Amino acid sequence: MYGKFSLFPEQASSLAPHIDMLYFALVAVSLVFVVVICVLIAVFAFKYRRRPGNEIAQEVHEHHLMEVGWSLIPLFLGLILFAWGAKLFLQIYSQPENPIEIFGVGKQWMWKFQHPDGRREINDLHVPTGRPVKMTLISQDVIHSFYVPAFRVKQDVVPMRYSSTWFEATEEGIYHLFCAEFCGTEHSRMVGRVIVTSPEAYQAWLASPLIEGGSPRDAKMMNAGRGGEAASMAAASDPGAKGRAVMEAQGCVACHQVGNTTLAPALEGIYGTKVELENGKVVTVDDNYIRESILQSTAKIVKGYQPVMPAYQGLVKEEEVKAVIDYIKATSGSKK
Amino acid sequence: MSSDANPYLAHHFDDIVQQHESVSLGMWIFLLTEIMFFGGIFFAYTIYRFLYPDMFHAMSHHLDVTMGTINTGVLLTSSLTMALAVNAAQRGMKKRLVTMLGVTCAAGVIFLVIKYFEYAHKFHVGSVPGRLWTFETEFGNQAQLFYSLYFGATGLHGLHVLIGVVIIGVLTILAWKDKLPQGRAQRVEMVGLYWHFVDLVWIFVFPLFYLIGRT
Amino acid sequence: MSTQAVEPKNYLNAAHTVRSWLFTVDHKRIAILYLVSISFFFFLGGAAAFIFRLDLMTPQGDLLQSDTYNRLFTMHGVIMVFLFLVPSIPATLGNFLVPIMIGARDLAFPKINLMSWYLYMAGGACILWAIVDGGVDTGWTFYTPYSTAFAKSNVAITLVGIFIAGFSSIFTGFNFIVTIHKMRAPGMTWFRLPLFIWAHYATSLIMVLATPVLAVTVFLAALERLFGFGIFDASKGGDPVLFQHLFWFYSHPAVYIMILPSLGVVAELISAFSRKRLFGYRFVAFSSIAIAALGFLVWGHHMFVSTQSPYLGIVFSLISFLVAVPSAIKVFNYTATLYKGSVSLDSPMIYALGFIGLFVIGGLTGIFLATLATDVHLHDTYFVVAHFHYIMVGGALMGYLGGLHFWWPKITGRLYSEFWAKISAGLVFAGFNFTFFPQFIVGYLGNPRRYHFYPPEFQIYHVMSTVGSTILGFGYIIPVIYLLASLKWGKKAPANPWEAKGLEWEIPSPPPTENFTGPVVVTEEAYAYPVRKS
Amino acid sequence: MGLNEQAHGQDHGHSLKAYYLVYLLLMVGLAATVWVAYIDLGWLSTPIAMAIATTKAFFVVMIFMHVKDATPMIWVTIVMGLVGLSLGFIFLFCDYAAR
Ligand code: HEA
Ligand code: HEA
Ligand code: HEC
Ligand code: CUA
Ligand SMILES: [Cu+2]
Repeated sequence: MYGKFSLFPEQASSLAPHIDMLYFALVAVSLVFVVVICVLIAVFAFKYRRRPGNEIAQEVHEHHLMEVGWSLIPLFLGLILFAWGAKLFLQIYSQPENPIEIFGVGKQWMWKFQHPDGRREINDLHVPTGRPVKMTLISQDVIHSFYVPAFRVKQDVVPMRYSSTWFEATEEGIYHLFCAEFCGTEHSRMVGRVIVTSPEAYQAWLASPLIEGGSPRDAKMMNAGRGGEAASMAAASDPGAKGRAVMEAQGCVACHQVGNTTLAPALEGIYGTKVELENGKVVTVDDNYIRESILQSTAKIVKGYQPVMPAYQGLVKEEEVKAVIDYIKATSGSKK
Repeated sequence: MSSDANPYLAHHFDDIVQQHESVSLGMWIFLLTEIMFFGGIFFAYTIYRFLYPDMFHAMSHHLDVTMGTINTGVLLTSSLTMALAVNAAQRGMKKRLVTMLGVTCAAGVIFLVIKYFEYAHKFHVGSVPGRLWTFETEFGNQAQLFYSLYFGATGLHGLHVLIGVVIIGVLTILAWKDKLPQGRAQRVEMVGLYWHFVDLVWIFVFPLFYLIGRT
Repeated sequence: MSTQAVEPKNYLNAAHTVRSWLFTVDHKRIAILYLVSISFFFFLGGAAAFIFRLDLMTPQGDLLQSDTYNRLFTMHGVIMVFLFLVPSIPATLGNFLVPIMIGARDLAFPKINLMSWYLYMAGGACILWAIVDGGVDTGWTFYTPYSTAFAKSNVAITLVGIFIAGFSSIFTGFNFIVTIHKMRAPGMTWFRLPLFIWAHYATSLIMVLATPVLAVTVFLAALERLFGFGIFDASKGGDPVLFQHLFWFYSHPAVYIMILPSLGVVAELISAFSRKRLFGYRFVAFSSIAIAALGFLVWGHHMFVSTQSPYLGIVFSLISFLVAVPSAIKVFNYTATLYKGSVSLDSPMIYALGFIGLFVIGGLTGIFLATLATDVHLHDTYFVVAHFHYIMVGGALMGYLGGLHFWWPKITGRLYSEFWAKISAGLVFAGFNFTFFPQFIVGYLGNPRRYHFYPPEFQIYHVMSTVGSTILGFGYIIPVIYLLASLKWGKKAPANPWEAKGLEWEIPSPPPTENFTGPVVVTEEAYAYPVRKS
Repeated sequence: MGLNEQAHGQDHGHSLKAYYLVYLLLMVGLAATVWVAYIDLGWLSTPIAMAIATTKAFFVVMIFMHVKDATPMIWVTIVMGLVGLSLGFIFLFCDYAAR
């Protein structure tokens, strides 16, 4: 666990044993090649060392078959390893079943996480065992990278679109959370802890008062980083309420009126549906589309409307955007 | 090595054919690097146009088609005169060489002057990306992407024109002073290749920036 | 100096003024200019590494501030890649040997060759200036938007330096291509060329095709940094990941710019010290071209977790595996050359054999990274650092040192102390493994790279690494001493001290200014060593 | 010197007419590009514009730049450039299209 000397990192996710297996296979293949080549070099260098009677090399015939043969071996082995790696990779990029969705924002130099019920924490991430956790990640400034070695997952966190990854913790414990992409002065301080507990303990933690689970310093930063009044009004129980509050605070409702689509299209219920755009293309409404519609509102114009919506880039916080998305999702009633 | 006597033969070549072929292959490889150089910008262009087609169409309207068209005509004409200059050099026709080089150089200057007015207009209305940006469109900051690419592409191209103008200017003077005899025709030919390449880039820049979404 | 009088004219004693060096168009002298300058930058970059390695002795990094640490590794990476390893073999050994090996009097464009050195120095000066003026802290990869919008250091001037140095590399490349195509002596057919030439030909192709893309990329990044243009700026709808694409479009092929010449050198060394034609000549020759070509198709393997499309990631991974095949062909043929040879373990050969071992380890760990699922875990950890040091230091640099020792008598006309050469080769080999092997382990444990602070449980590996790098440092300083000493006290080198084959060994050491005194006609295959029937 | 020089210069002597023809074609092409831009061709307009531009480029390269009579090596060089370019376009486009 945390802080022990070891040669291999602990395996704490459902994925870790698979990755390690592949890793050991790679080690084995490499060892074979390294040993064979080094032994051959040593043997040849000794056996055919220059000495009286061996001043001149012996004649050797080249066989093309030999060349083909030793090209095919690495090709063949390589293809196996490639396929193995690609299969696991697709698994990493697949959508997990019924995950807990946690939202994370990376900024110089901290991690902020928000649990589905609105519970937030900084640099600590509580997750339960036995259930997939889907991380939706965004950066507020430069590129960061969400990295938990014990889970063998890493995902870059970029500023212009959501990226996501998932894991299913298997072992309770406390693990390192690193920022793996260089992001400036305190890059190596952009670290945290992943605290894996039993599902019951996780529920208990969710229900506990805010300060607990993080240091007082964290709590202060949390308040500082909070997205204005709108956010603080959010009730923990209703996932859409905070988003609705944001929309009122930001004045979105002036145009996006419930039940009135003359000024602007309805937002309620659109998640997961297909929207036709002014330029004839059809897009599916997902997290990235909604985020882009808010921040770069003119990138994609809905058919039948004018591009009058202001771009909110720099005006709303990532947490608030996420809240609006949650609101739209909640009103769409789908479990996406 | 009968050609040792050739005054234009550099010391390390065996004969003039070898020298000629080396120089022209060298020039082409240089142009190859230029292709990749401009390629980088066109890569970025493709991606952003794919991502933001509407914005590209709308922003293209703010470029001046008249000036762009005139400039294209100017460059195409200069390409012709350059080709004629190369021909004149190869045939040792001094007067014609000087005229053609002079016209080419002048065309380059005209191109730059027109470009200057286009740029000046952009500065005036504030459609220069970055700190000077004050351009109000419904696309907000996103429009800066288009102009960044526009200034990146036309700026680099303009720089190439400028370099070309200087080189051709020098050639004109050399030719005028009888320093470009037939035996040195390859110099003109190589500069010609460069100039045609600059023209080629513009042939693509023009429709891709000025002429999209005009309907 | 009574020897001076009897010494025959050669390129070194042809003239002695500073002017005669700074305005020389002789490819051999330009090679020397490059040799001196890249050595300077190597030690500068090495010194930076040594300082931050000392700092890494403790998890809390007690020696440096984080900002200083970041500046040091950036300076280390930028200098080592752009000012040392990319020009290393091509601009020194290549510059010196390419014309000689093909029987030409000079490169096709001697003045452009000189200009390339000046561009290199100008680029180097910009980068030095950036360092002296406070440094850069973006890493050698300059990822946006950190580099363009957030870094508070000298990014722009460094980018300008790289832009300029890039052109020096382009000019070297295109000079080589034209030279190899057009200036071969009569009888020097393509398949009589030494493999060193093939390797340089492949390298040059990469230089001319890939470097311009780097140039335009850093140009755009500099515009963004200086004037706030918005091509990679997310707040303007730009995509920072596009920068990574364009950067790696150059920088992956660039790693083959670094390794191919070294592979070429090693081919020469193995053949010379086995007194035997290189096994599978044609396969080795074409594998260079294959590596260069495939090298253009794999850049996305640096971006598996960057939000690049996973499907494209799979394509890039597959092609990365294909690159292993031509690399394997080389390694196997080199090894097979020893078989039934007459192997002599002189110091260049020790470097060459060390090269094979370390290159194989470096290459195979590259395979770990090209494997998608493992790269998700290993990306941006010390495992990557270990991978590329194995290839770049254990591989490319070893090959360079081997080549330098091999051709030193030809270049300077002096013999160095074989005893000290063997000692230092041993030190380099031992120190190197000591430094970088632990990094594989700490990398798999999850220590991210570019980390000033790290969790205490990783300390033991970092201490080993620092100790190793001290040994390694000595291994690099000793050659400087005995090589320089050889200039004054070394024995005169005969024309062919190793009894090797190749045009360069048929002319005096050091060679005369125009290399050959009469016309050259080649009648032999490459590596035409005598053989006895077994 | 004379001999080689002459051999080199000869085939260019007759090509003046070709130059003027190409120039005419370029100008027609320019007019066509602008004209086409103002008629509504839907998604086809960019491909058509590019086709015209490519045709123009083709003639500049072949006639003005004398590639028609160039050595194979120069052809190879040009093809290499085109291949290099396409690599960038293809891979980059695939990334953004498949995200
Ligand atoms: C000289 C420099 C050099 C060379 C030659 C290579 C060669 C290779 N590299 Fe490396 N690489 C770097 C320098 C180099 N690399 C650098 C500097 C970085 C980090 C950049 C940064 O982020 O700062 C890097 C990073 C890097 C990454 C990204 C890691 C990450 O950031 O996540 C990857 C991923 O695929 C990779 C793969 C490879 C592969 C597959 C090869 C192949 O070419 C290797 C082929 C050779 C062999 C395979 C060995 C011989 C073959 C055999 C003995 C046969 C047996 C083989 C099989 C069974 C397959 N490299
Ligand atoms: C050719 C390329 C090259 C070479 C030769 C080296 C050589 C070395 N490198 Fe480097 N390295 C890189 C290329 C190279 N490196 C790159 C590209 C990076 C990535 C940077 C980035 O992340 O952006 C990197 C990063 C890197 C890191 C990771 C830093 C981090 O991520 O936090 C480390 C850590 O140990 C390291 C160590 C070393 C060591 C110990 C050497 C040793 O081999 C050095 C030994 C040499 C000496 C010890 C010098 C001896 C001389 C003196 C001490 C005297 C000084 C005298 C004068 C100046 C006159 N390197
Ligand atoms: C000035 C009026 C106006 C304001 C204020 C406004 N919008 Fe809009 N919005 C529009 C119009 C008009 C459209 C349709 C055209 C388009 O796609 O840009 C739209 C489209 C959208 C869409 C895409 C809807 C779809 O059906 O695809 C989203 C999501 C959205 N707005 C969210 C918001 C949020 C969140 C806010 C506040 C932070 C907001 N809007 C403020 C006018 C407005
Ligand atoms: Cu955030 Cu590194
Ligand atoms: Cu790579």
